Amino acid sequence: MQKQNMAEGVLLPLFFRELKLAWSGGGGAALPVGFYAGAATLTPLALGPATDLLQAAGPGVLFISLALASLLPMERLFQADLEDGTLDVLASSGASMTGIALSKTLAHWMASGLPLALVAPLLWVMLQGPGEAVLIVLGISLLGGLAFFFIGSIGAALTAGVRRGGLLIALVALPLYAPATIFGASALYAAAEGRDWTGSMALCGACALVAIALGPFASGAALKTALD
Amino acid sequence: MISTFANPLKFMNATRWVGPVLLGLAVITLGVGIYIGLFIAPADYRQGDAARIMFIHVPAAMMCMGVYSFMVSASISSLIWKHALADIAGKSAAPIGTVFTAICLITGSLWGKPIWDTWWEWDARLTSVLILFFLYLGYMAIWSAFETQQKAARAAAILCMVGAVNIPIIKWSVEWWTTLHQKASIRLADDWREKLSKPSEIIHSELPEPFLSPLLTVLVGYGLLFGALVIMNMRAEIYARRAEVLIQRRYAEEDED
Amino acid sequence: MDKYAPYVWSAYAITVSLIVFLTAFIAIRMKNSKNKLERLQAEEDI
Amino acid sequence: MVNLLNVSKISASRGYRTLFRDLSFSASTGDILELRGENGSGKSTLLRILAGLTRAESGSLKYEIEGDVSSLKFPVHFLGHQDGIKAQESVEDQMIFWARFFQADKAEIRPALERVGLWKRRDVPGRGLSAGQRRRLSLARLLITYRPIWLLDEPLAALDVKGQEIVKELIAKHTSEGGVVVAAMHGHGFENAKVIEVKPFSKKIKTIPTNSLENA
Repeated sequence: MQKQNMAEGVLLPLFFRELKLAWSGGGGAALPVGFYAGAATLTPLALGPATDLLQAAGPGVLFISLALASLLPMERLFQADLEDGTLDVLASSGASMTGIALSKTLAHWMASGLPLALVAPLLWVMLQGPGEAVLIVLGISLLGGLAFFFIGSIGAALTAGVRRGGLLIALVALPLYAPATIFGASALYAAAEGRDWTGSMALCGACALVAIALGPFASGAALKTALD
Repeated sequence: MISTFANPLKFMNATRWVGPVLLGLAVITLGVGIYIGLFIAPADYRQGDAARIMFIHVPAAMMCMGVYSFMVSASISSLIWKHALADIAGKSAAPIGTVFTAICLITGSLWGKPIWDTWWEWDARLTSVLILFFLYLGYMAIWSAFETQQKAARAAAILCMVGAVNIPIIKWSVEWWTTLHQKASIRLADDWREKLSKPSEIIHSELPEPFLSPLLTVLVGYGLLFGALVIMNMRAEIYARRAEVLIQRRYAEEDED
Repeated sequence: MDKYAPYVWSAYAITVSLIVFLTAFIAIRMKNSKNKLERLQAEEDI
Repeated sequence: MVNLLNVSKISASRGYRTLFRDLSFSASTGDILELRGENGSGKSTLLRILAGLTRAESGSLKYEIEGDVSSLKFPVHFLGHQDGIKAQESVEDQMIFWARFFQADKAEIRPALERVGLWKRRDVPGRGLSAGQRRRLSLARLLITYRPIWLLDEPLAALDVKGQEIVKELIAKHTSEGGVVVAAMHGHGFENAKVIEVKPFSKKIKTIPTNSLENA
């Protein structure tokens, strides 16, 4: 057998399987998207339909709902594989735990994080956001979603061995969501008010990159603990 | 687990008297600091007596960062060097750090009311301390989430280090956030805000002399208090774990007979 | 003390009481787990 | 005889209970090792240590493998209590995934499934399989790529007589080809197996090491 590169040879099949499972299992992306749309729709009911009020609160509510919607699929991210023994086989094959965490989290982001970002512009317009900023909103929601998923995955890995770890993931992850929320929401507001949004978006992108770099490394270590 | 608890024996013997002694010293120092702060130190010419809250607020802010870095070093030695006592130290320090953070937030808000006329001022430092408060809660929640202490120790250590990496990012982003939403209205205590912006500056007597001594005394008092309480908490934790060993052996006994 | 006295007093009072509660909590925890251990060890020798 | 597996002075604990201490053994090509001990004595933990999943408290573990087994550095197949079967994926899809993951040739799937008698059920999803069938499917995973050391936790459990026959034949074939099988057994074992007793560390030993937690 020729020596295949470990990463591409091992992690790609895992990525595609995770993608298929995440998409098919339990309504796939519909759940987080349903929650996200629901949260955004409640806002006008709470604040009243006045346009200027919605424009003031809209971007903030949108980004916070994105953060909370990203937390939803976290509990089953690693717990499912830990419980049915798949993680034992993956780990005992010698593949790197960081690699496993990276491909699983990325697959779950594509299965449910990506649809969230695709729905964001729709909700943006619904909350009286300016139409021309729609593409920017998509970009910011993609980056923000990535940051939320990869930081959330650390919480998911830490609580994989714990019964009903869902709430614990939120408590662990939310303080770490602060930077991404600050930069993402300010980019949205800049887009809404026609100001220069590139700076904030770049910082939000930076948060995403830090999360992608730090997340799988910490999740891998946490999974080793859960397997022990 | 036998070998990895090699040094609790040394720790328990060494610290038999250290806890109470440190506690006594802490009580005295804090008493003196508070007395000076309340009665001896002159009132601030602009803030009046409200400035006295600073003597307990600023040291508390320093302590909650100090205790967190203590926990980070405990996590590192627990995870990387497998030092047995380290995870006990981390777990024991967390509640003390949480109380200091709570003191900092409460006194900050009580000080804000007379000066900034609101119970909660979204000031960059106060907001960072608030986020740090949630990091403490998450750390303690992780400890209580696991049945076996070994798993809890490693998970908590990982979370603590992830938190440590994120604290500077959070601090910077919150600072950036406050400049973004800088309110136009002037504040009565503006010059105080700038003075207090960097705790380290205060140590180099940026403040006039009479204000420095109570603040430093209280800080030393808090430090001694932390030393005493973390040692006492660690002893409590070791007693609890030794009891757990005996209990678990009881399960084993049942199986055998 | 001038008009801000209530804030100052409550700040110091809360700080001191939090510290007292924390110290008491830890001291009691230490005593309880020590007693529990001694009880278990006593039963162990029988 | 080259030693594929060398274990020296391994000790492990579960929570604070010490499971076993200073266990040493080695296995060379063609050996079957049988871990025997009551429930909770640490058989499964020992297997997980050999699989690199659990960290032993002390002691050392060495694998000596010549030649290139596969690009993955761990020359081990692990079959734990749970079977690692996904409920919503069909038998064949799961095997396709494992073939890709272990970088094995897809042509191996059919013979492997036939060998464990599941080829006719290849389109049945995981939830449609009985416990015995699920066990046999996870066994098929071991057949699609060659790994010298098999670590099997209760390989005969949940299997009907036919299933147990298949397992015994597979193990015999694997060891005859120079592989090693380490199995945690509950009841009856294999004929020519080397038995390793996993006795729980009993506290009856009076001299508890001074540095231990007991008298800290």
